[in-house]
Amino acid sequence: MLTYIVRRLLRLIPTLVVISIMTFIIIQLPPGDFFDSLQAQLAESESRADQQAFDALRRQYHLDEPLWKQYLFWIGGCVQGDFGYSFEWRRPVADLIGERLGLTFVMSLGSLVFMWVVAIPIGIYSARNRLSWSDYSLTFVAFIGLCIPNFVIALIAMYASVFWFGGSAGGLFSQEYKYAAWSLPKVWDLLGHLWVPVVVIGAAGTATMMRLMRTSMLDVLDRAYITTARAKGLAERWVIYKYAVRVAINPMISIMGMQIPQLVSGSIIVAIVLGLPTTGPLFYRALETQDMYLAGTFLMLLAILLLLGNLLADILLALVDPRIRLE
Amino acid sequence: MSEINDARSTAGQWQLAWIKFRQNRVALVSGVILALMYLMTVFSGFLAPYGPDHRFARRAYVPPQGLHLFASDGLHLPFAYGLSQRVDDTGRTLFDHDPNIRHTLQLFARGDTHSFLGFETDLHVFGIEPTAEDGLFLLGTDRQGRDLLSRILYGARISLTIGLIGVTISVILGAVLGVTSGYFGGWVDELVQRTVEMLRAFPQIPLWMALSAAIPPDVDQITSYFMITLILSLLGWTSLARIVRGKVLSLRSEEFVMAAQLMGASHKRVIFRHLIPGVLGEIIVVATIAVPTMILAESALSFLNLGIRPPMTSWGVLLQEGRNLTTLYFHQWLLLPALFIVITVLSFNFLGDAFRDAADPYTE
Amino acid sequence: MVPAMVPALDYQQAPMLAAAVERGELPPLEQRLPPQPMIVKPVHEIGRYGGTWHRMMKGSSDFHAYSRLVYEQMVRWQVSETGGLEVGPGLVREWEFTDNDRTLRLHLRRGLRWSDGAPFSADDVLFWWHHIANDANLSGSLPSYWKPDDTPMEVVRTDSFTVDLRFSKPYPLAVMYLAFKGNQWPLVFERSGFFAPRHFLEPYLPKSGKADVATYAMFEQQANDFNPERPVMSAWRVKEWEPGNHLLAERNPYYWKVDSAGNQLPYLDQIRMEIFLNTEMINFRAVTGMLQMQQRHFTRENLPLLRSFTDKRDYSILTYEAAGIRAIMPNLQFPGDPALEQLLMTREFRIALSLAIDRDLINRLCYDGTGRITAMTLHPSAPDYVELTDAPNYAVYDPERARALLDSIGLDQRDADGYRIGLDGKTVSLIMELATVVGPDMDAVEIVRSQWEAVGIKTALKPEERTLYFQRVAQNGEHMIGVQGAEATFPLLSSARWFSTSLWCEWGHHWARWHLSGGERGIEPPAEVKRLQQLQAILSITVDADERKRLWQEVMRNHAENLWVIPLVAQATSIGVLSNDFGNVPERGVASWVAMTPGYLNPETFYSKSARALTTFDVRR
Amino acid sequence: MTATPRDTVLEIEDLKVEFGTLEGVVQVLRGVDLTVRRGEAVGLVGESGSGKSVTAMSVLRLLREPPARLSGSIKFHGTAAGTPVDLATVDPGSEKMQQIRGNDIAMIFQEPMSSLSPVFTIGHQVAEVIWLHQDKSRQQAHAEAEEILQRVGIPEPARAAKQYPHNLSGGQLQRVMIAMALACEPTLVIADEPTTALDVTIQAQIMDLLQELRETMDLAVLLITHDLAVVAGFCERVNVMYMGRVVEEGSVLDIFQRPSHPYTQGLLHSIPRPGQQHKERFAAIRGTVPDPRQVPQGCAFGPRCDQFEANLCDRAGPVEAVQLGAGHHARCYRTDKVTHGG
Repeated sequence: MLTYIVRRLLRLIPTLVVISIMTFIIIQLPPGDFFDSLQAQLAESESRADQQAFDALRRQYHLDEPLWKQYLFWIGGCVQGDFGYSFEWRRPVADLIGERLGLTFVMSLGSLVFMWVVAIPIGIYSARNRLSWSDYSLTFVAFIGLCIPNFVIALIAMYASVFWFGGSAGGLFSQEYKYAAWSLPKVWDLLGHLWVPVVVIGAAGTATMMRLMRTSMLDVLDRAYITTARAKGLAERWVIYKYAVRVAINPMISIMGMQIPQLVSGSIIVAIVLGLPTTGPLFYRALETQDMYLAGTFLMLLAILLLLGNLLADILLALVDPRIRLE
Repeated sequence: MSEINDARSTAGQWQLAWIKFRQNRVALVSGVILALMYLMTVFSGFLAPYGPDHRFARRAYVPPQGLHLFASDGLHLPFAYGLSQRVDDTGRTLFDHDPNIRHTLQLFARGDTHSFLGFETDLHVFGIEPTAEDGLFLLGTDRQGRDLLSRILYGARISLTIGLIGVTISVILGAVLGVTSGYFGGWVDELVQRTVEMLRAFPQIPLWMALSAAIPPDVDQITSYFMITLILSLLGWTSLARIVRGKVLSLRSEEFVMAAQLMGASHKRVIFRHLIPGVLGEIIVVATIAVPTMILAESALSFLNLGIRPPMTSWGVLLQEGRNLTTLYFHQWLLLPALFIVITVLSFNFLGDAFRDAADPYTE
Repeated sequence: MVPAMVPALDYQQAPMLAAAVERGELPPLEQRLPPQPMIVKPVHEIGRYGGTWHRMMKGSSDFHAYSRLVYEQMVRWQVSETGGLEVGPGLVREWEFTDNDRTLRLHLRRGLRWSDGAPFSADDVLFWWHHIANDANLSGSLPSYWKPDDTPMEVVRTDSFTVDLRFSKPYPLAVMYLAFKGNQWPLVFERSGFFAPRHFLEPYLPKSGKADVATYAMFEQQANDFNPERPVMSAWRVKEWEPGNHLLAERNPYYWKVDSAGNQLPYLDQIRMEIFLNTEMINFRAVTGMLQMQQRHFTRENLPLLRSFTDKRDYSILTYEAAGIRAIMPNLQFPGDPALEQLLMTREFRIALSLAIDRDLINRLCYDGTGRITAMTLHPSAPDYVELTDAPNYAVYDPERARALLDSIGLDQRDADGYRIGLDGKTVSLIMELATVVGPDMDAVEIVRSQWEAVGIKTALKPEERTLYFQRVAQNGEHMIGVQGAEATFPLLSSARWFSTSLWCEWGHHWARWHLSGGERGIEPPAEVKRLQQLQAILSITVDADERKRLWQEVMRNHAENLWVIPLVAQATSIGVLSNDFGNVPERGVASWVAMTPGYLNPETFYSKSARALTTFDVRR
Repeated sequence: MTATPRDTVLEIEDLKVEFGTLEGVVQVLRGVDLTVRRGEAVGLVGESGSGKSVTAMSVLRLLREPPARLSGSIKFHGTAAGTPVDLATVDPGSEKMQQIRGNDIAMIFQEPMSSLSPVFTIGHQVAEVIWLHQDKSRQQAHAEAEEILQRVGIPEPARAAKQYPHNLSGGQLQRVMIAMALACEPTLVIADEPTTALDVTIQAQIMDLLQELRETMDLAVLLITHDLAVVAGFCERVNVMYMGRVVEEGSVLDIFQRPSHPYTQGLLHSIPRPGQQHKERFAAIRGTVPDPRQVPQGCAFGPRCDQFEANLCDRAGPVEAVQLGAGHHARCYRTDKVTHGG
C-alpha cells in the first residue's frame, strides 16, 4: 500500500505541471487581457483611459512578454512561494487566497458533513421502503434541490432569512461581527449563518448521494450474505447496518474524494449570490477578468485538491473493501 | 426462493422484465408523462397559444389567469376575463378582471404563424380571438408581456432535447470508460483517471468566454446549440466514470466475473454481459441526475451569451428571470419552469429505477 | 458662487479629533486648518458629527463607488444659479486666463496640509508633471487633453502657491479638464491626475538610471488610492483595505474645509464600503434599510420593490437626472460587406430603421415610461445647453413610411421568408452587437429587433462580453451595428459618439482614425463628418458663450439631418436610495460621470441626524 | 442404521406458503408434512420448483413476509430451554426467533462464495455466531472459531481466519459455512443444496464431513437436494416433493427399492445407473412442471402420470396418504399399479 501511495504522489507532479500549463493557456484564451477587459468596463461609463496608460501597467506585470515567459515567471514564483500579484486588488495572491481559505474549507466541509448526514440515512431508509410513499416523497424533495438552479435557491434562502426570520441578507456574519476580531460570540454568529450556504451548496450533492446510496443498498440487500447474517440470528438492525450498509457505502466513499473539490468549485455561484467572504467570488471575478496570477493560483489549488482527493478516494476504497487490490 | 426463480426461467428474461416493469405503476405514469413532454416538444407550435416573441404592450407581469366557468350570470363555456390596469403607489401595474369583457376559449383558434415540419400554419389547439390588448395568459406573462406558457412550451424544445442528447453521450462515455478503467486497471486505469483529473481541473468559465468570442456572430442557432451540447457532455462524463470505476473494482473479484473469465469469456463479453449490468443502478442514477444538471448548465452558458439567443429560449434561460429579488417578491410565477424541470427529472428517475429493478436478476 | 469672506470664526472640530488632540496624537485644530479654510454652505442645515456611511462596491474596478466621495480636484464642478453645472474653486482658490487665453494661471490656497500633516504646495503639482505625467513607465504618453493639437502644455512654477499652464493656442477647455481630471494621481485605473504627494512618493522614485520594472511596481503600490499610508487631500482617508471584503475610510484630521458655522468638515466619521459581486445584494441591503445613500447599481425594474419599503425602512427614492442617450450606431464604414456598407451609408435606410422603432412601447415596457424620447441633443444641465429648433425629427413611430422608404431605395424584393433583398441580390441581414446582457437595455434591443423584422429587415442580436465588444469596436472597427450610450452633458470632454474624432465612435471609427492620423490611415469621411470633426476643434478653443451655443446648434442639426446615429430612449433618471436619517443631500441633481456625482454635491456636508454609533449598527427589523 | 425410536426434533404439519404478486396469489407450498428426529439425516428431494427450498427457508422464517404468507405449524423440540415452540407463530423479527437462528437451528446455503460477507474476515464471521449466542469474550470466540475451522478440515485455520472469502476456494468456503453452522452445536441443521455449486470431488468430501459431524454431534440434518445420489449416500429417510407437497415418504431403502408414487419412480428411472448401456435413452418424465398459478385439481402429478385414472386421481381435495409399510407412505391411489423396478 505504502509503495502505491508514494508512486501515486510522484506521478502527481507531472500531472500538476501539465494541468498548470493547460490552465495558464485557457485563462488566456478569451480576447485581450486583464487591462483590455478593464478598459472595456471603464469605457461603458464613458471614461476614455488611454491605451498607453495601461501599457505601463502591462509592463509592470510582465504582460507584454510572450506567454511562455509569463508562465515561467509565474511557475518560478510559485515554486518559491511567491504566487504573484493580483492586477485588480493590487495585493499578493498568497494573501488574498490565504485570508479566505479558512472560511472556504469550513463551509465546504460543513456541506460535506451535511450531505453525508442527510443523504446516507435517507438513502438507506428509501432502499428499505422501496416504492413506498415515503420513498417517493423523499425523492421528490431531493430532486427539488437538484432541479432549481442553485442561484435561485440561494436567493430564496436569503429572501427567507431576511423577510421571514429577520436575519441579515447573506454573508457569514451579522453586521456587528463582520469586521470585529475573532471571538467566541463571533464564532457562534458564524455558525448561526453558516447553515444557509451549507444547505444550499449541499442540496445538489445530497440528491445525488441519496439516490446512489439507495441503488447501492438495493443491490446489496438481495445478496446471499444478508440471508446468512439473518440465519445466524443477528437482529435486523445489525443485519442492515453491519452487513448491508458496510458494503453499500463503499461507492460513496470513492466519490468522497471527488466531492471536496467539487464543493469548493461548486460553491462559487452560491458564494457570489450570498456574498460570502470565501474564495468563490474572488475566483469567479479573476477568471472573468483574466486576473492571471490570482486565477492561475486558484486553479492550481483546486487541481491539487482534486488530485489528492482522487488519491484519497482510491486509498479509502482499498482500505474499506478488501476485494480491491491496489497494484 | 429458488423455486420462484426456477418457475420463471421458463418465461424468458425480457418478457419477465416487462412483467415486473408493468407492475410498477409509478413507472408507467412517469413513462406517460415523459411521452407527453416529448410530444409537447414536437407540437409546441400548435399547443402554445402565442409565438415565443409575441409581446402584449400593456401586459407586462400579468399573474397567471385561470379559465372561468361561472360568471355573474351563470354557467358559460370556459372563458378568460379581459383585464383592466391600475398602478399602485409603488408604480407597479396591477391587473383586475374586467367583469364585462369575456373572451370565450376557442378550440383550433387562428393565431401567430409558426413553422411545423417545414410548412407554415397559424393553427393553434386553443386560444381566444386575437385582440390588441387582452390575451390568454394561463401561466401569466414575463417582463416584456410575453405569454409564459407559450415560452415554456417553446423552451421545452431546447431543454428536453439538450437534456437527452447531452446525457446520453456523457453516460455512454462515462460508463464504458469507467468500466474499462476499473476492469483492466494498470496503465488503462492510469490513463483514464488522469484524463478525468485533467478534465475536472478544467476552468470552464474562460473556456466558454473564449468560445463565445470565437463563434462568428451569424452562425445559426442550431449548430451552436449542438456544439454546446457536445462540449457539455465531453466535460460531463467524469463523475460517472469515477463512480463506475469504484464499483467495478469491487465487482471484479466477485465470483460471477471470475466464473465468466474461467469459462474463457472474452473481455468485451465480460464487460458488456456482466460488469455493465452490475453497475446499471449507478449508471441510471447518475444519468437521471445529469438531466437537470445539463438543462441548467445550458442556461449558465446563455447567461455568458454563448447559449441560446433570442428569439429562441429554454427553461434554463427562463429561470434566469428568477435571479432577482423583484421576481421573488412580486412575480413568483416566473419560477414555474423549475416545476417543469422537476416533473421531467422525476419521471426520468422513476422510469430509470423501474427499468433498473426490472432488468436486475436479483430483485423479486 | 464663491462664498463671501467670513470674519475669523472660532472653529470647532469633531469630538473624535478633540479626544485625539487631548491624547496628544494630533496638533490642535488651529495648526491643522489653513489660515482661510474653504467655507462650504450645507445645502439644508448645519449638520452634526458622527455616523458611518454604508455603501456597496463591486470590486476595485468599481472604484468610482468610493473615489466619487473623495472628489477633491484642483477646481471642481458645482451647481450654478441656473441649476446647471459650472466650474468653481477647489484646491485652486482662483484662476485667470492671460496672454489672450493661452496661459492659465492657478492660485493655490495657502497653508493646506496633506492628511499626514505635510504642507501642500505647487511642488506637488510639479512633482506629478515631471516624474509621473512625463515618465513613459508610469503614464505611457501625455493624455491628449493636455496636448491640444499635439503641442504639450508647459507647467511653470511661478511661486510655491502659483502655477502657470502655457498652451500653444487659446484653450478655454483647460479649466473644464482641470475640473474633470485635476484629481490626485492615479485614481485607481483612470491613470489620470494633476498632483501627487511629493514628500511621500519621492523616496520611491527609481534612482537615477536604474529604472527597472520592480521599482515602478513599488511606486505604483505606494501611490495606489487604496494604500492606507498614502496621504490625501480629501475629506476621508483610507484606514482599512481588505480586498474582496471591505474598505474603511475615516475622517481626514487636516481637512481644509469648514461649514458656514466654522465646524471642520466632514460631519460623517467613517465610510464603510462593502464589496459584493452580486448586485442583487444591493436590493436586499436597501429593503432592509441598511443603505444611507447610494445611486450606483440600482436598475429600473427594481423600482416598485424599493418603493414598497420606503416607509417601513424609513428611506426615500432618490431620482437624479441622467444624461446619457442610448443609441443604435451602425458602422458606416463596415468592412465586412461593401453592399451592406453602401446601404448603411444611405441616409434613407437609416431614417427607415429609425421610423420602424416604437419608442413609446420601449419606454413603457422597459423604462416604466420614465425615459426621454429625443434626437441627439444636449442635456438641459449641460453648460453649453441650447434648444434645437427647426430640424427634422425621425424619432417617431411610422412603420408604413419606413416600409415605403425601404421600397423606394430598391429594397422592395422579398426572399422566401419575407425578408427584404439587398441591391446585391442577397437578403439584407443586420447584426446588432451589445455589451450589456440583462436588464431594460437588453429588452429594448430585443423589441427593436422584432420591430425591424416587422418592416422586413432580417436582424440578429449578438450580446457579447465587454472585452470582445471593446476589441471589435474601438480596436478594429469590424462590428456591423453597435449599441451604447452617448454622454449628453459634457460631450466635448468625454463622449466619443458626437464628433467621430475618437476610435471609440461606433459609427465613425475609421473616419476618426483618418482624422487622428492626419489622413495617413483610416477612411476619408464625407464633407458633413469632416465639418463635425472641425466643429469639435473650434468648440474647444471658442470662449464666447453665444458663439458656442450657435456652434452647438450646427452640431445638433448636422446629426438630426444626417441621422448618423439612431437614438433610442434616453434614460431620464438614475435611481438611488436616500435614508431619511441622512441630511444635506439635495433632492435634485444630475447623475453625471464627468461631475462625479455625488462628488460635486459636497458629500463632506452629508450628515447622519441620529449620528449612529461608529461600529455597532442596529439592523432595522 | 437402526431406526431406534428417538424423540422428534422438527414436526412440520400442513405448512402452506403463498406469494402475493400483482397477478394474484401463487401457492408454492400446498400443505407440507415432514418430521425430523434427533440425530437423524432426512432428505427432501424434488425437481426445481417443487418448493423444497421454500420449505427450508420457512423453518427459520427467512422468507420476506410480505409478499410471502405462511400458515400451518412448524413445531421445534430442540430449544435449549426444552419447551417445544411453533416457529410458524413466532414473530420472525423477535428476539426469540433470533435466539433460535444459528443456535438451535442452523442453515447451510447453496452458494458458499456469495454467502459470506466480502468485507469481514472468515474468523470474524464464524466467531460472531459464538459471540452472539454464548456469552464468551471475543478472544474466546475467535479461539473456538479456529478450533471449529480445524475440525471442518480447513488447512492452517489460524491463517485462514485472517483471510477474506475471495481468498478461499468454493469447497473451503462451504467448510467455513459448515463451521459457522455448527459453532453453537445446534440441534438441527438445514442444508439447502450444500453441494450443488461444487464440483464432484469436493461434493463427496463435504458430504463425508457432514456425515461424520452428524454422528459425532448427534445432529439432526434436513438435507435439501435434487441429487438422488447424494441422498442415497447420506440420508436415512427421504421425502419426495412435487408441486409444494410431499408425495412420498419412507426409508431410503423404501424409496430406492420400492418407489410407490409414480413421480418417485419416474425420478429414479431418470438417473443413469452404473453399467447401464449407454445407448438406452434415459426415461424422462413426460411434460414439464406446471405453472404454480394453474395447479391441476386433485393429484398435481396427474397430467404427467402414466397411471392417471380419470375421476379418481383428479378428485377435488388433496390426495390422502396411503400407508405402504412401516414409515412408508405415498399420496397416490394407484400405488398398486406401480411396478417396482429393479
